[in-house]
Amino acid sequence: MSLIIIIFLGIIMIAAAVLALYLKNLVAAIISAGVISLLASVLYLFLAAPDVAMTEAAIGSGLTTIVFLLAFNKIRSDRED
Amino acid sequence: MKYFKSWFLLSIFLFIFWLLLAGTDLQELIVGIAVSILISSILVKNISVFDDIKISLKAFICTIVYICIFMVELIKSNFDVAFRVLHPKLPINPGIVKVRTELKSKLGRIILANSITLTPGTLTVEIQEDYYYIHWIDVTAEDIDRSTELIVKKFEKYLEVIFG
Amino acid sequence: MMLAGALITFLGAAFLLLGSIGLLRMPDVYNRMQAGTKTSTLGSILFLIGIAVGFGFKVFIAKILILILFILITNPISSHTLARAAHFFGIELTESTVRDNLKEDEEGDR
Amino acid sequence: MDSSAIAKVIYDISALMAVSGIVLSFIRLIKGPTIADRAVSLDVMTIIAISIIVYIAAITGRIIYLDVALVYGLISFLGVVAIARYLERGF
Amino acid sequence: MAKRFITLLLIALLAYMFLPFIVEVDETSQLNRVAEKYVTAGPLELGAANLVTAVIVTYRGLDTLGEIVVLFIAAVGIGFLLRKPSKKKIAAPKRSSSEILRTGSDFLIPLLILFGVYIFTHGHLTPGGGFQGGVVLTSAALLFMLSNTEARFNKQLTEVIESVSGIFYLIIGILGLILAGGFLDSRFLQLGEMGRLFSAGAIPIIYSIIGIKVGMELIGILEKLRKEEI
Amino acid sequence: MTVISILGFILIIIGLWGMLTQKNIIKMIIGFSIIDTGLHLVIVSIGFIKGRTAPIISKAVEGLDTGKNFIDPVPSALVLTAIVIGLAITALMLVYAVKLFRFKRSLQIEDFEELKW
Repeated sequence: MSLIIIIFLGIIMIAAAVLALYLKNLVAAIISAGVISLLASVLYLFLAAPDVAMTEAAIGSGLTTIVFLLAFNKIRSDRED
Repeated sequence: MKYFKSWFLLSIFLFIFWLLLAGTDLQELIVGIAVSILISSILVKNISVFDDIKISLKAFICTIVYICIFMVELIKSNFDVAFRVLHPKLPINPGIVKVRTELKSKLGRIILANSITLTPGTLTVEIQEDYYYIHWIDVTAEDIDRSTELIVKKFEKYLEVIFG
Repeated sequence: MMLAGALITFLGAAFLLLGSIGLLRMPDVYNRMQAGTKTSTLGSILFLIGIAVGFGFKVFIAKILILILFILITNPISSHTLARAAHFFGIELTESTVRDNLKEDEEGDR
Repeated sequence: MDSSAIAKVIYDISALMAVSGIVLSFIRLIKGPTIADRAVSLDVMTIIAISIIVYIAAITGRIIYLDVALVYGLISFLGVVAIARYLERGF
Repeated sequence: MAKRFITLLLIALLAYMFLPFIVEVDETSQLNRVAEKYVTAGPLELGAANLVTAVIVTYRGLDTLGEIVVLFIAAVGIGFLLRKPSKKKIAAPKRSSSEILRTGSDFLIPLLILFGVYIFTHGHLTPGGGFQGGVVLTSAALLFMLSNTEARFNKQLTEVIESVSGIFYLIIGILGLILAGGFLDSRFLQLGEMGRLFSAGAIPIIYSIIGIKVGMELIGILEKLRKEEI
Repeated sequence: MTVISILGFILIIIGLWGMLTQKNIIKMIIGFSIIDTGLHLVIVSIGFIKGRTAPIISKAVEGLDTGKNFIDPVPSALVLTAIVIGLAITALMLVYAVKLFRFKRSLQIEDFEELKW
């Protein structure tokens, strides 16, 4: 049962990784990269590592996305003047 | 003294939250009281949400009635979405309409907006002063009064009692 | 007891699945948001309550209450913020849209 | 077959349905013409993932896993709000 | 095209070289000796219910100290790179957040701070800890930033809190050296009853300090990245 | 679990491919973070032992022999700290990217030819 869930999530993660590299829009690529971390933190629970799952959920999917968006904001406001 | 009510309610709220998180061990209780009083003392000047709560029997009864109505509406909205999604023709007739509210308190307005978002076929898009702009999946009313009647009124009369 | 919990969970999972189907079928971002928000809120609440009922109500209920509270507060807020941003960003409504009072008002201001 | 075994099977089926919900919303993330569509799909995916985390906590019998679900729900809300504020130039 | 082909070849070679290590990881059914020692002796020696915390805070405490130093250096590096203002003077007007988000964040920020405190004080009992708790504190600050466009954090205050907690971390480490077995040894306080809040010696205190320090450092990084007039 | 370590390996390969072939600096940083995630998955899956549970003593595992029922805590601890460092490194790289953009008004790697040989 858990194996089926792991395989499903793994396929989505690989697709999200490819998508993150080949999407033209950078924000969309960031969202896609966030999905990888998001599902990785579910997988850590299957590996019996809840500490790592918590850290990955907090940092990998949340803060990394936000740091990327802050950098994009800087680039966007530079580009406009 | 001005902040006392807000401070007190915030502390109680945080402490209940801590109890749900940590359980009722004696050591947890001590730390929980200390932490919730500390946090509410630091933040009390910046947070004005808790001023609006009225404490009375009538408000309490209205809260319970409101929660029941909200639950029924939430379930109805889910079956509504299920019907629209599974219907082969996708019966939608969407549009953004404008409605008016009489609520003044901040907490009442946010609860009204969240309730509108979670009830059948409506989604709050923008708030400007007394007007809510609502995305409606099946526009049936023509003017502002009629849509206010249909979307807002069923919640507003209870929220008015609870928050004023 | 466990069977009752399982049935509640099943209902919740059905709503979650319906929400995803709605996400795929609806024609524009606002309608998708409607389908997604409502079903994911009620669906996840039912899913969690079903698990609490089936696997021991006393141990699970405290944290699950907090989770439900979080979901009920944050889910409508995030979808409202997103809808507002999408409208500001200029994402068009679908062709069958009847009217758009917000756009009219914003253009009236200018 | 007694009732608890049937219940276990129904729980498993529900988890599978939730996972297929994630797959379907991911298809919207692939197709989604605008960023807002993708953000909506991310939102739905995180809520379903919370449900799956709680399911894992239940079947392994470790209640402490629920803390992970709490952090998860909170931070994903922030991510969606950040994307929305970026779109409407609010940083 | 040739470049791309060479890259593909290189990666294929790499995959061929390293795949056996990944696939043929022998699925052991035994812990190795170090882990065995940590797992069996940890609860008795340190009284910590969460053994990952025991490894991070005490057994591998020096590694954690080094990691905090790396985080600090990264924050300093970011500050150094962003110190020069660009030529632009007037930032574009920002769109303010909606009323719902502002009220909702008023409601959520105390909850988030309390939740962060819960996570880093219960690091020895639940899968939380200083790093996760620090991130949750940061997320409370971030929600504040997202809902109030013109709000600024007091830079001096965050830096002072960060440095003070860093100094306290070192002091506790040295206390462990004097009163117990070694640097960052947590056993100079009572071990207490396992599973309750005041247990596991100094581990909750050390992890709380780490949590506050990490939170302030991350807030500093985000604040530096957000300022528009740099 | 072998499945997850293979998955992590595939993620590493995809990230490496992206870092080597993409022309946009931001895409390179995304490739780096994909490598990061894959590497962490591989390390944690090495510490996993089938049929064992998380190394946290609570009511569910009270009275059991810890040496026979817990997984290896060391990889979890290592990865936990590595994730935090990964965030700091990503932020540093992004700040460099912003600086490079200010310098050349471009994010494409072909435009930076000062150090080309």
